[in-house]
Order: sequence, then C-alpha cells, then structure tokens
Amino acid sequence: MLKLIFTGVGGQGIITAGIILAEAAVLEEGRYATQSQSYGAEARGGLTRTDIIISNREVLYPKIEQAHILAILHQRGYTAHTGTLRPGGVLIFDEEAVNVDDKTDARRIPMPILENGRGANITLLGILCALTAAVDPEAVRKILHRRYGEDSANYEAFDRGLSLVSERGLSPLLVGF
Amino acid sequence: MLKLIFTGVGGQGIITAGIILAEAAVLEEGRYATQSQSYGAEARGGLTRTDIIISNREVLYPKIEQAHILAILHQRGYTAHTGTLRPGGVLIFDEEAVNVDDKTDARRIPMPILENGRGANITLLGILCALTAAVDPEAVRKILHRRYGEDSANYEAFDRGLSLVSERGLSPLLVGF
Amino acid sequence: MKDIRFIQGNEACTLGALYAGMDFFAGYPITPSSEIAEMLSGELPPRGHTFIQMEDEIASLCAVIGGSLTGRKAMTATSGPGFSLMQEALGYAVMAEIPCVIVNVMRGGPSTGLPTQVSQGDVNQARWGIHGDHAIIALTAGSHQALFENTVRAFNLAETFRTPVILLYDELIAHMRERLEIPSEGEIPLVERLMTSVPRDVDYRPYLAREDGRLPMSDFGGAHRYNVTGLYHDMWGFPSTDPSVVRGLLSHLVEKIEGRENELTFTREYETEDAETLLISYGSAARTARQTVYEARDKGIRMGLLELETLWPFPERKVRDAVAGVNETVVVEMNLGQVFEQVRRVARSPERVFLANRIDGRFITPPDIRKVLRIIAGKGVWA
Amino acid sequence: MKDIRFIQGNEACTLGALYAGMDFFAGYPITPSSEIAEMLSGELPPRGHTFIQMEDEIASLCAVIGGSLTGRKAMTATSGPGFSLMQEALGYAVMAEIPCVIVNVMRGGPSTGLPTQVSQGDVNQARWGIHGDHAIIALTAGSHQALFENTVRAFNLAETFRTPVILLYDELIAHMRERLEIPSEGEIPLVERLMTSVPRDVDYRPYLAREDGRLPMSDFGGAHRYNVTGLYHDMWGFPSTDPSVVRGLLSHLVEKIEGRENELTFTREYETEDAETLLISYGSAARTARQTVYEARDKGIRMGLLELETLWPFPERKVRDAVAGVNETVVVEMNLGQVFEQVRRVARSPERVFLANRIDGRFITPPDIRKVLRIIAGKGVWA
Amino acid sequence: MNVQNYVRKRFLPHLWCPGCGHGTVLNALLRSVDELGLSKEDIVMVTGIGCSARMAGYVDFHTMHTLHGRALAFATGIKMSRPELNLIVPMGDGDALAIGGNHFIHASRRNLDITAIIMNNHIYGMTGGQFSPLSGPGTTATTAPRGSIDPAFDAMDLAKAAGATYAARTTTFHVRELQKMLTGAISHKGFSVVEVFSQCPTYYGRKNNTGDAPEMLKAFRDETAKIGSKTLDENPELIPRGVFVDRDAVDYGEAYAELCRNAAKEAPRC
Amino acid sequence: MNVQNYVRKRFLPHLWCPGCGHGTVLNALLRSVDELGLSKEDIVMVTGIGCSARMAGYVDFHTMHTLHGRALAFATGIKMSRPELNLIVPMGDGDALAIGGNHFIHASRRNLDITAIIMNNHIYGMTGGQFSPLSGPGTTATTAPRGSIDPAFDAMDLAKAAGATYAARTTTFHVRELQKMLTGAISHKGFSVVEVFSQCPTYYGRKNNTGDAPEMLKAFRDETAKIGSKTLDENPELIPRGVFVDRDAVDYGEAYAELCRNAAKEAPRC
Amino acid sequence: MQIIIKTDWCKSCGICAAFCPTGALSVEPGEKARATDVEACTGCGLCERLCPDLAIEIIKVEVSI
Amino acid sequence: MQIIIKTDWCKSCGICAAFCPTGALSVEPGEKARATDVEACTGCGLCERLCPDLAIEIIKVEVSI
Ligand SMILES: Cc1ncc(C[n+]2csc(CCOP(=O)(O)OP(=O)(O)O)c2C)c(N)n1
Ligand SMILES: Cc1ncc(C[n+]2csc(CCOP(=O)(O)OP(=O)(O)O)c2C)c(N)n1
Ligand code: SF4
Ligand code: SF4
Ligand code: SF4
Ligand code: SF4
Ligand code: SF4
Ligand code: SF4
Ligand SMILES: [Mg+2]
Ligand SMILES: [Mg+2]
Repeated sequence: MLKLIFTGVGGQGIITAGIILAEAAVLEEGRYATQSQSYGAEARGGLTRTDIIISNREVLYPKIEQAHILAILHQRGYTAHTGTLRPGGVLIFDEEAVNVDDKTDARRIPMPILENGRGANITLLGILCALTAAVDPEAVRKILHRRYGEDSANYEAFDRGLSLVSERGLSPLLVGF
Repeated sequence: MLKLIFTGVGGQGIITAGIILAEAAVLEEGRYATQSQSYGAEARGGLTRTDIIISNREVLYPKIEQAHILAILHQRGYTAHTGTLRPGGVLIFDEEAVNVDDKTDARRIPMPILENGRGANITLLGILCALTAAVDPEAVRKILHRRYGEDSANYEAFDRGLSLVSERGLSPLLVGF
Repeated sequence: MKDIRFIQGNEACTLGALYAGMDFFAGYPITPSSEIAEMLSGELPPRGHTFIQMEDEIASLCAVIGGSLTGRKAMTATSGPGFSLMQEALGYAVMAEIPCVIVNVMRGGPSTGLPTQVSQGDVNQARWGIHGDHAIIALTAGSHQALFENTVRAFNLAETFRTPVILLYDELIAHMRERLEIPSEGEIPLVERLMTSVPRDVDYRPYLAREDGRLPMSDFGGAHRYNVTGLYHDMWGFPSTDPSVVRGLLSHLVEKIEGRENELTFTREYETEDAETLLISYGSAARTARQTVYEARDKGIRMGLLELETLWPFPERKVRDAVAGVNETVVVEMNLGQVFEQVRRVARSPERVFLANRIDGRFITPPDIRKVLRIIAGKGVWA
Repeated sequence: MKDIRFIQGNEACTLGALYAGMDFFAGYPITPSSEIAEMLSGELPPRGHTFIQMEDEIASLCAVIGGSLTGRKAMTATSGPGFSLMQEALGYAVMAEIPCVIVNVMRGGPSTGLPTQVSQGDVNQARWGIHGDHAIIALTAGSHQALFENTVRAFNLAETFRTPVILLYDELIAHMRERLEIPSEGEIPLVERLMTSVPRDVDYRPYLAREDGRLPMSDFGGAHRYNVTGLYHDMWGFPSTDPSVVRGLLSHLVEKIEGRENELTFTREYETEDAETLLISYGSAARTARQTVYEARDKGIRMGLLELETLWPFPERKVRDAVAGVNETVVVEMNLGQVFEQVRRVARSPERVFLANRIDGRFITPPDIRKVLRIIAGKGVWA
Repeated sequence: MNVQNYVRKRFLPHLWCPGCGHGTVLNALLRSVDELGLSKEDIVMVTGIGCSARMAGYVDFHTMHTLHGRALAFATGIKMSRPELNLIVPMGDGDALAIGGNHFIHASRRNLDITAIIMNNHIYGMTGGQFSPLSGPGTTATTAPRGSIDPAFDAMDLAKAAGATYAARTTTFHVRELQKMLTGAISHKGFSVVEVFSQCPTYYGRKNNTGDAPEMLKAFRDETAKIGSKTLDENPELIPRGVFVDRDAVDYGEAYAELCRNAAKEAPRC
Repeated sequence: MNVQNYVRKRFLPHLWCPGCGHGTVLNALLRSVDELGLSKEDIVMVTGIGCSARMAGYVDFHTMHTLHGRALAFATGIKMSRPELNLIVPMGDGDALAIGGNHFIHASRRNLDITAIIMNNHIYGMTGGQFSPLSGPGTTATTAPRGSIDPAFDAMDLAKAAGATYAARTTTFHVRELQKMLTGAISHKGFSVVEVFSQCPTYYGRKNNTGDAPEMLKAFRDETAKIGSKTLDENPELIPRGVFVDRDAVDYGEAYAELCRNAAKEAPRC
Repeated sequence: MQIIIKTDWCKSCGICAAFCPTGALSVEPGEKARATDVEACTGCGLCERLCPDLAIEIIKVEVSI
Repeated sequence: MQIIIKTDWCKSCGICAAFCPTGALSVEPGEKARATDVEACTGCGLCERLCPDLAIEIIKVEVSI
C-alpha cells in the first residue's frame, strides 16, 4: 500500500494529477486506489490537498495520516501538511516555490516542477513514476491519452518529469507496497 | 352533566346557538362546559353538528356518544345523528323540516323552530331554556346582550322559544345533571 | 374580578402568547391553526406590534427569526404541511440560537391527510424534522388552561435557552371551546430576554455562553454589530470549520437542552399515588385518559394518569420512575405509537408497556382505552 | 471485458441510477450532491430522457412525482437543506404511493452547517422528517460498488413497494474516487413497474392492493382515468374521511414497509462468525470500522463488523440477533448516536452497546474507535 | 353537447357553496374542452389545494390533486414526461400567487405548454377568508379586520414579465369571453394563463358587503372593461379584461426534444 | 474616504476568486454608504447563500447570513420590527430569482423599504457553475453541457411587474453608475432593486470562453447601453442599463404604522 | 325551447334568474330555480353557462311546421 | 498623486491595469498590480472603484507651489 499526498493551491492541478495517478493504478494495472480531496471555505484559489492510496487490495480508510510521499507545490502546503509525512518518507517539492527546513525527518527531493507552468502537475507525475514503483509510466501515458488525446504538451511534461529524475542522478526508491 | 347535540345545515346557526348556551353556563352561571363541532369536506352548506356538555365540574371528554337532548333542524341531521340520542332522551325538531319515525325511543318535541327564519337558532335556545334546567333564561339573555347589544330581534326570537313551550302546554323536563 | 372566557383553544393559545409579551407574528393561514393569525391580525396593530401575513410558511418563519433577532418575542402558527415546509428555517433558528415559538396545530397526516380532523402524528417530526443532529424543546397541552400556561412557558423557555420552542397541540383542542380563566398580570412569571451587559463599542460575543449556559443577547441592529449565520460559527458568529469549534457548538446546542431534562420536565399527575395501572398521555388524548381514570376509580380500580406537557426533550427520568412503580402502563395517543416507543425505550420492563391509540381521524374514546386494558395480556391494537 | 471506472461516489450513484433504468431527473444543485445533476444533464438528453433543473428543491420533487406517475423511473438528488425543503412533497409521495428515489448526500448539519464536510446526521430526519405517521425505506452504502448496487436496489424497492425510497450517503463517499466495476446488463435484476392488467374502459382501482400487498399501476395520462391526492382516499383515489378508510390506508402504508422487515434488511458482515466485539456501522464510517476490524484481527482480537445498508425500516431482528451473540457492541457513526439509539432500543442488553462517533466534520478514524474500545467499561464519547 | 358528459356525476352536486364562481369556471372549461374536441383521455388536470383545487375531483379527466401552491411543478413533471397530453392547471389566487408564486413565474419563464387558470376570488376561500396577494388594499378579510394594507399583484403584468406567451383575463360574468379565452389558452403552444375573477360570496362577499352572488357578478360587469374599448379609455379606473399577451416563442418541450435529438447524434458517453 | 473603514479587515483578502465582480459590487456599495453618510450601525445587511452571500462576512455592519433564497424574508422581519434601520440585501441571481423568486416578487409587491441587490453573474457560482434562471439560452454550464435551453427572466421586468418602486440595472464595468444607483436605491423610500451584472471568471467565464475578468468587463461595456441613449436606439440587441422604475408609492412600513395608529384609537379588545 | 333544470344540483344561488335577458327563469329565496316563462326563452344559453352548478340545460326543440 | 496598492489584498486579476485610461498601472501574469507610471496617473479613481479586492487607494496629494 502506497500513500501519497499532493498539496498546492487552486489552479496548480494537483487534484487532477492525483486522479490520473490513481486512475492509472486502477484502470491500467488492475489495482485498487482511492483519491480524495479536502474542500473548505478556501477551496477556490486556496490551499488544496489530495490523498491518494494505491494498493493491491481494496482500500478502506481513504484519508492519510502518515504519507509515504508528500509532494508540495506551494509554501502554504508545506506549513499545513508537513506533519502528515511519515518519518523517513519522501518529500518532493518545488525548489523555487517551497522552502524546506531541516527539522523534517524525510528524504528531501527538490525539483523545478513549477517551471513547467500549466503542465507542472503532469511533470510531478513523471517524477513520481521515475522515482517510485507507484505506477508504470506506460499506464500513466495511457490515461493521459484517454483524457487528452494526442495533445503532446502533456506527454512532454510527463517525460520532463521522468528525465528530471535521471538528470538529477536520483535512483528509484522503494517506498510503500 | 347535561349533554346536548344540535344538528342542522350550514347557515342555520346551530353552532352559534351551542356556543351561546355553553357561554351562558360558563360565564353567567360559573359552571363548566365544552362545545365542539364536526367539520368535514361538506362543512360548507353541508351538515353541521355541535356537541355541548354542561357540568358542575371540569368536562374532560367533550364528544357525546349518548346525548340527553338532540335538536334537529334538518332531515339529514335526523338520519345521521339520531343514533346519538340516549334511550329515553329528548328529541326536539323542526316540525316542518324534519320527519321523525316511531322507532326512536325518545320523547319527541316537534316545534315550529325554522318559522323564525334567521332567528331560529335563538328560538331553539328559548325552547331549551323553558324545557330544561340547562341554563337560566336570564343567563342567555345576558350573553345575547354581550354579543348583539340591543338588537331586539334576538330577544324576540328567544322569547318566542320560551313561549312556544308554554303555548304547547309542555312542562319543564328534568334531564341530565 | 376573574377574567373568564369561553373560547377555542386557538384563542387560548393566542391569549397566552399575548400574556407572554409576544409582539411579533408572521404567518400563513392553514387549517386548523388559522384562528390564531386571525385573532392576532386584530389584536397586534392597536398595540403597535407586528402582524404580517407572509407569502408562505417558509417566509413566515424567516420573518419571525428576523423579528426575534431584533428584540421581539416572535411566533408563527401552522399545521403539518406548513410545519414540514418550515424545517429548513427551523434548523436555522436552532443553529443561530434564535428564541421564537412555532405553534403546530396537528391534523391528520401524512401529507394533506385529514385537514379538519384530530391527530397527534407530528410528535416525532417535531424532534427530527430538521436535518443534522440537534436538540429541540416541544410542549403540548390538553386543556385550554394548560394551553395558555404552556404557551407562556414556551416563550419563557425560548428566552431562557435561546432556542426555538415548538408548541404542539391537536385539532380537538384548537377548535373546541371551553372555559379559560386568564391569570392576572404577574401570576405567571415571564422570562424576558437576557440582554448583554457588554457596553457599546466593547467586544460583544453573541455566541459566548455564560457559566450557566445562557447566552446574553444584543438586539440586532442595536449597539453591537455582529454576524449571524446558519453555518458552524465561532463565538462572534463568524463561520468556522475548525473541528473544535464545530464539536463545541454542536455539543452546546444539544447539551443546553438535553442536559437540562430536569428543568424541562413538565407533567401533571392524576391519581397516581397508589396506581397499579398507569396511563401516560398528552394533549387532547389525556382528557379521555383522565376521564377513564376517574371512571375506573369510581369502580375501585387503582388507575392513574401521567400527563406529559413536555414532549421533547423526552422526560425520561420522570417516565421511567412512574412506569417502574406500576404493574402495567398504557400509553394513550392518536398516532401509531410515537410516545409509546419512547416510553418503551426508557422503561425498565418495556414488555409491560402497552398502546391504546386511534389513527382514523376520530377522537379517542374511553372504550378504546378500556378495550386495551381488557386485552392487556396481548399488545397494543390499532383501533 | 469488464467495465471498470475510477470515479466519484456521486458518479457511481448516477451510473447505478442509469443502470436501473432511471429516465427522469429533476433537481436543484447543492453541495455535495451537484455532480449527480451535472452528469445527468449530459447523459439523459442523448437517451431521449428527461433532465430538468427546477427552480428549487420543492419543485424538483414535485416534478419527479409527476414524472413517475406517468411511468418514469424518476429521481432527484439533494443535501440536508434541500432535503428539509422536500419534506412536504415527500409526504405526498408516501401518501399517493408514488415510486421514486430521493438521494440525500449528507453534509454537516443542522442548517447550512458544514456544506463541504462529512456527516451522517440526517438518519433520523429520513425517518421522521414528514409530518404524520408513515413508514419509509432508506438505504445507504459505504463503497462505490455498494452505492451502485443500492442505487439500483432503491429503484427496485420503489417499484416493488410503490413508495419513495431515500438513498442516504455522505460527503466522503460522494466526492472520493475509487474503483467501480459496472455489472453487466442483467447481472443485477431490475424490478419494472407492475402494470395493471385491467383493460381500458374497465374500472381500474389505483389504490387496491393485490393479495401480496403490491398495487398495480397504470401510467397517469394513459388508459385509465383516475384521481391522485394527498388526502386520505379510497381505492379509486378519491378523498374520504371515513374512519375505516383512513385506518385502512394508514395501516397499509405502514404495514407494506414495516411489515416486510425481512425483505428489506440489507447488511454485510465481516469477521462476525466468532466475534466477541461487534462493530455496527454504515456508510463511509463502515470503512473505518472494517479497517479497524482487520487491524484488530491482525492482532488476534476477535472483532467483527455488521454493516447496515438498510437504515429504515431499521433491521431490528438482524441487529438484535447480532448483538445478542457478542460481549459488547460499538456503533460507529458520524453523528450524536442516531443509529446507536436504535441499536440500544432493540438490544436485549442495551448497557453493552457503546458509541464511537465523530461530530466535528472530520472523518472518523480507527483510533477514534480504538479509544472507545479501550474505555469500554465507560460509555460512548463524543470525540 | 352536454357538459355533464365530462364530469364525474357521482360527486355532483359539488361541494362549492351556492353561487360560488368556481363552478362557472368549471362550466366554461368543459364547454371549451368540448369545443376543442378533446377527448377526456387527452387531458390531465393538476390542482393544488383550495376551493379551486376541488375541481380535479369533478372532471372526468386524468386528475391530480396535489399540494398547496405546487400544482405547476407537478404539471411540469408530467408534461416533460408526456408532451402529447394537454395539461390544465386551475389554481386559486393564493395557490397560484402566494405560496405558489415561484412556480408560477418559473413556469411562465420556461414556456412549457401548460394552461394555467387562476380562479381569482381575491381571497383564501378554503381556509376561511384571509386576504390573498390579489385582494388589494382595503379588502376586509379575517386576517385584515380593518382592511388590508397589502398592495396586490396584477397577475397579467406578472405573467407577461415572467415570460408567459399567452395571458388573458376575464370574469365569471363574461362567460362567453371566458370560454373563448380558455379555448385560446389550451390551443396556444407554450405557457398560457387565464385569470378569471370568480366570486366567493361566502367569505369575500360576506366580509366586504358585496351582496349575494348575482350582485357580485354585476360588479364584475360594471367594474371591468375590454382592453381597447371606449369604455376603458374613458374610465381608466376600470379593470381591463382581454388578451394581454399572445405571442409565439419556442415552447420548452420542443426545445428539449430538439436538444435530445441533437445530443443523440453525438457519440455515446457513459 | 476609505472604503476599508467599512470592512472587517481580519477577513480580508476576501475569499472571492481573482477578478470576481462581486468584490466590485462590495466596493461600490461601501462608497455609496459613505456618500450617504450612513453610520455602520444604521445598516443591516442580510444575505442568503452563494458567493454573493459572502458579502455579509466582510462588511462591518449588522450582518446576517441566512438561507439560500430566503434573505428577503428574514429582512422583512427585521424591517417590520426596526423600521429605522437601512436594510440592504445582496443576493445572487439564483438566490434572488431561482429558489428565492417568490420572496423577491412578494417583497416587490409589499414595497417595504428594503434595498435588494442582485449580483447577477448569470450562473450559480458557489455550487460550481450550474445555469441560473438568468443565464439565458445558449449558456454553457455544468448542468447545461450542450448549452442551456432555459429562457431567462428579465429581472427589471419582473421587479416592475411585481411592484418594486425603484429598479435599476448596470454592470461592474460601470462603477460610477453602479454607485449612483445604489445610492438612489438606498435613499429611495420603498422596495428598491439594483441588478448588477457581475463577472464570474471561474465558472461562467471558463465554461463560456469569455476570456479573463478584464475581457468580461469589456463585454459588459460593449453589450450594454443606457436607456434612452442613441446607441441603444440604434442597437436594440444591446442590453439596456439605467433606472427602469422610480416611482412614489406608499411604503409598507408606513402603511402598517398608519394601521397601528388608527387601530390604537379604537376601544381595547381582548 | 326546452329548459332542463337539474334541481338536485341547483343550489338556489339566483344567478340564472338575475341575468336571463327575458325573465324566463325565477328563483325564490331558498327554492330551486324554475322556468316560469318558457315561452319567453330565446335559447340564448346564458343561464346554462352562468350556472355554477351545471344545473341548467337548454335544448332547442326543432319545431317542424 | 499617490497610488497605494495593498498587495496582500490584490489578487492579480489585471482589471485595474486593463482599464486605467493612462496606462499608469500594470499587472504581470501571476504578479501583484504595480503602479508603473505614477506620473501618468490623473487621479480619476477608476482603478480603485473597479478593483474587486479593495486593494487600491488613490490619494490626491495637494502640491503646494
Ligand atoms: C403548505 C400549506 N399551507 C397552507 C395550507 C392551507 N391552505 C389551503 S387552501 C389555502 C388558500 C386557499 O386560497 P386560494 O388559493 O385563493 O383558493 P380558494 O380556496 O380561494 O379557491 C390555504 C392557505 C395548505 N393546505 N398547505
Ligand atoms: C436550500 C438550498 N438549496 C441549494 C443550496 C446550494 N446552493 C448554494 S448557493 C447556490 C446558488 C448560488 O448561485 P447564486 O445565487 O447565483 O450566487 P453566486 O454564487 O453565483 O453568487 C446553491 C444552489 C443551498 N445552500 N440551499
Ligand atoms: S368558500 Fe368561497 S371559494 Fe370556497 S366554495 Fe365557498 S364561495 Fe366558493
Ligand atoms: S466562483 Fe465565480 S462568483 Fe464565486 S467567487 Fe469565484 S468568480 Fe466569484
Ligand atoms: S344558477 Fe344554477 S344553481 Fe343558481 S339558481 Fe340557477 S340553476 Fe340554481
Ligand atoms: S337560455 Fe337565455 S333566455 Fe333562455 S332561460 Fe336561459 S338565459 Fe333566459
Ligand atoms: S484590480 Fe485590484 S486585485 Fe485586480 S490586479 Fe488590480 S489591484 Fe490587484
Ligand atoms: S486613478 Fe485613474 S489614472 Fe490613476 S491609476 Fe487609477 S485608473 Fe489610472
Ligand atoms: Mg382564492
Ligand atoms: Mg450567481
């Protein structure tokens, strides 16, 4: 079972990213997954968070108290949700937008995610696929195809994520499952 | 405890008559009374019925299954409600409008009540006062005064009822209480 | 001199409301409650108080809430169909803690049902008609004298607990006429609104309870500017989704009522001291029950009556104790057993609690009760 | 090939409705139910079926009733505030025996409450929101697969019993996405409307029940002309105040549902065979409960879960039997104990029934349940 | 023809009071149905709650007696489901424009092919004579013992502003005009409204000293005038009768059918 | 003057989306209040539910955030109780004219001295972009993916027909006009309505490809014209802006006060 | 001309008599409507349309010479 | 002329810059509004009225000669 939290602000597309990831696991890999998000008075333009759990059997409790992976695209997300990362977990964050302090017991992975503008959320997926065994990149590509057809921008954003990991010389992690 | 039922059709004023009688008992004689009426789909222009119970102590159950006195101003009232008269009770009815058969075990008192047109309901009160110890005629007169002021038509109708009893040579009955 | 009237129950309720100081009425006519609005349309204007006939029941209760918030003792009156429509606004009054009185004169339901006939079918709706958790106060009465008193009490409780209070009574009481002796001024004490002592320009917190649980108010539109909302809110009345605020507010709303069962248990007892058979009843049905008790006593049968005037919060302790002391209990009501279920719930031996009821639009009779008493070894019958 | 989706609960409900043959939707948007209307506004027109956005929730349910009467499988969807507004029309559907499905996606109440947060506070309103005596069917679900199935079931029961069916689920289920495997055509049997066999021009009695209690219908506007009303009515649908008609109709309305508890008890059991501790839960809370059961089993604790999918009529027998076989029962829900009270009511040893709940708008967690289990010698806590 | 062919004889004589104008509306409606040659099976009558609403019990059509103020919402559901039926929705003035006001304006806006009849007796008859939003200032009523201070709606103005495509007003005195308007309304494609001043001698009459039913009809005769007539020009204080709106506009049912046809051409979705 | 004096600063920046017109309505309203020299204590703002309704949270008046569609009914209660207060009731288009339509027409009819503001973004903003009765045919919305077929109300026509004594329309582009109309409406004695076209870039804009907030404002500029202007005469397809109704009529509160005064002269009754 | 009055439906409201242009009908207080002057009837049909109780039917009898 | 922009309230919608008649303001994508040409400002007040976020205040500075 792999537990991921993505957080950002409205418009960054992190909820869509979460859905695509979970969809890839469920529809392409025959696994189980849940995706949920928190709304609030501030949903619009405010902080958003989505919880994704991927598992080989039915996922019951869909909220995450202790995530394996936390991806952060906005500083407010760091402040609000850093406590949800399990000790020793993986913290992926935008290296421009988010400042991470030393106190967090986590593997820190800064990345130039937001550089990719509107495709940043898809780039994040690429990074995740390259970095973890969460889902196979091909599965994600299939979902991208179903959702957006041939629109190449998405594939480019995704590949950018994949290559970022190798560019930075990071090797795949074994988290979750 | 005296139980009276008046029945007629909408417009004959039997409900008002019932209220006046009970009011006289309560407000002028310091007794207890309840007055209730039955509504139905046909309330308007249809058959109406009012139950009046007069007593020296609080009246609890306000519906009458077995009346001491039943006053009927319309044939349909006879058909519908004759069963509510207790055996040996008093049946007062308009001699023109209502045909009474022999089967009823009751003292039958036909009277030319409706002759009095719009005052017929008050005439009925006069008849009742003269015929029974229900309430004192003076008490009724006081209520008539409160409600209608000096309007002499009402007093005339009432006196007509009182005198009808003596004209017909009827003597006061002892019913109820 | 005593002020004695011979009037309908709806008039007794109206007079009770006026006695309590009700000075704002908004409503929409419906049988069998309309006489209340009709009488008030005559009585309120000469006093300079508000009577307004609204476009529907929803608007009526909304206007009542607005009136109350600005310092009035406000009320509306309706029957089942209208009461159903009021549930959303009633929930608002609960949430925003607006004192007001809602009279529901019960007729036969469900739906349009039996507009002009007697029923006591709305007891559970009074408790649970609102969506979401909540608590509510609902009173009833079985005579005009009691109706007058409980109308005054409804206003008193509304002010004391800053909450809507429902006054439920039935068509028989509404339309029957009987004697009412109007208490002299001061004979029934009135609870006036607890006003804040916070001075102008000082931070007033409309939703900060005092130690005794009461919340001092400030007339809306007056010295203090604050916010009122149907969302979960903080002590200033501003929306909040903070879990502790949410939990705190809901607990407060429920505790202030459910936690005060003692102060809210109003009952009458007749011939209960040595009773072996206990009738429990309320509203007009309690008249039949009491009649039955007296008739039984005349025959030497040791029967008594516990008449409930508080329906909600259900007087658990009182009922449990009363039931514990008798051989059998018969709940007398004109519905399928809504209070009966409650009595069973709280009784230690629910199998000794029976139902004598009537659901056909006719008034329940002493024979209806006696029938159940005769077959008491069996169970409640629908007759 | 299997048709698998990864979707929100509201979509699962919508797909279930379409599978069931729903061909008429009228609604008014409200969080957290709006996705249902949104999806249907796309899906119904190409099928030639009706989607209409009405001016409010009252009109929505009225239109649904009209649609149903003319032969459609009709539905509306709303949340607490809208459901409160629907109570009058819901009572009409009960009284006139109109099959239809009302989806109430629960959010925090009372009042506007917590529009975007999870709660299960409308359970009792589903039962008692209508004025007057009545009975009602209400289902719920704790996963998308179950939601799909129970949506189909809701339509089936509506047709079988000629009654409105309420489908209650919560914001978590509504908005969470998970896997749904769409059953192939015919995999879940559908109940189609029972049509009268009375030929045209022969006296058709819309309210004459067959021996099995079912009432064959005739599409309104079709071969038979009859009357439909919310008043008490005779077998032709014409108003009647005859006491025996009134009693007969109300008994029929209640008996057809309350008397069929067996046919209406839908539950799921997990690890109950040898359980010493029983959790009872429903909706999204049952996910947490099941998770807790598995975690306990991993530690060798003999815990099981009874998940309710029928909320009303309350599955008394099933619950009573389940509770009877264990040492203690914990009801897990997100309200102040609405189902807990029912379980206590039917349990033979109510003092061994406890409550693990959450009322702060947050989803209930396994630790919330474990906390109660730890202090089980005490009583249910509001946490 | 005989209007009695269209009624459920076992429920007659009806329960309306002697002289109640609602009976005259029924009378005219049946003649109009006959004139149009509609069969009893083609008509669905939906009513709300009120004296007016009793009409559903008397006519031998498909009849539905619903909730106070909600008749048009029910009718909307029926019409969307069965566009081929003729929907006739008689309502009281309170039914249509007090509690039912919202459904009235929205039905007008949508322009779904339904015929609404406002049986305007200027009072809540069924509940015993409270004023309605059509009573107007000065009307005495059980909830306005000193005369109402509530301004009245003009139902025609409202129908027009809200979007009704046919709107006409007459009275129970003008029985031929009434029948013509009902015929016009029923044949009209789109939402149509006929407002009929109808006398309530029992409550309105008694409270306002109008005299009996014939007197009330005389008042309808003397206090109204046809739009465009010289009488009206010369006496602008008279209440105008006539057809206020009669225009073509796409009917909602048609628009919906069109939407469905176009949508069906798309690729399937789910 | 500084509009910020009238807001509850701790709740700002507000929660409306970037470029949302509702903020501009707030802006103009505060200026109008300042222009009129009203003190914060003299004003009661009642809102319903919707993005529009959030306004009650931001202004430092007496504020009440009520139920969807019911704001005018609550306000009626407050005004009847405290006639000296200024009642301002901002509503969304759905709030005012979908679920709230009945209260809107009845408040208009009564002519109680309340100022209603319809913040018309032609969409249900708060619930995520469903069409409203003011959207109009062709509008794309989450519940009209192929474009709405629902005819729209004209809020001005409706207000006028229902009896409002002041009714004006403008847009969030025409900010000076807006302030003037709000000032006119608040000073008007009787029921007044100001309809403001307000942009919702998030839902209406995105669904209907209008471009961003500035583009939407340009559309307001280009697609409307003042009543009586040459532009409007020459381009009748433009949407008219301006004051549609401004008339004197007895205000309900005054009429009620008069009724009370007269009644008080009678002998006591009960 | 044939004037059929369904007396069991008639409620004596007096409308028919009040407006019959030729005075063919009369309604005594409390009595049912009666055709007191059938000869005068022109068959205009006003009474049958005005009657709130559907109690009148006018049949034009073809007189063959 | 003084153009005060409350940047913590500004939401970068671009309205002020789009309609300032003199081009005194500019809003870069994703950035807060800025007064890029204060000199050009005529103090017309349009921007402060148009701003949905109450984020602009124009103060006319009296220049004493
Ligand atoms: C929800 C609801 N509110 C109120 C009523 C009571 N009620 C029944 S009919 C009616 C008004 C009747 O007046 P109108 O609509 O003008 O019809 P009329 O009887 O005058 O023909 C009212 C207020 C009701 N049945 N349901
Ligand atoms: C009784 C009820 N029904 C529905 C809703 C859901 N709801 C909240 S706001 C809203 C409509 C918002 O649109 P509008 O009134 O135009 O205001 P906007 O958000 O566009 O400013 C709806 C349908 C509700 N809160 N209560
Ligand atoms: S009360 Fe009035 S409207 Fe009702 S039936 Fe009688 S006369 Fe007609
Ligand atoms: S959703 Fe639309 S109306 Fe609501 S705040 Fe955003 S832009 Fe404004
Ligand atoms: S109009 Fe009809 S009901 Fe009236 S008197 Fe004539 S026949 Fe009788
Ligand atoms: S048909 Fe004409 S003339 Fe003949 S009785 Fe009737 S109203 Fe008189
Ligand atoms: S208009 Fe206001 S919110 Fe928008 S960019 Fe300019 S200063 Fe910022
Ligand atoms: S005040 Fe006028 S000129 Fe100056 S910045 Fe604002 S809009 Fe431009
Ligand atoms: Mg009427
Ligand atoms: Mg809007």
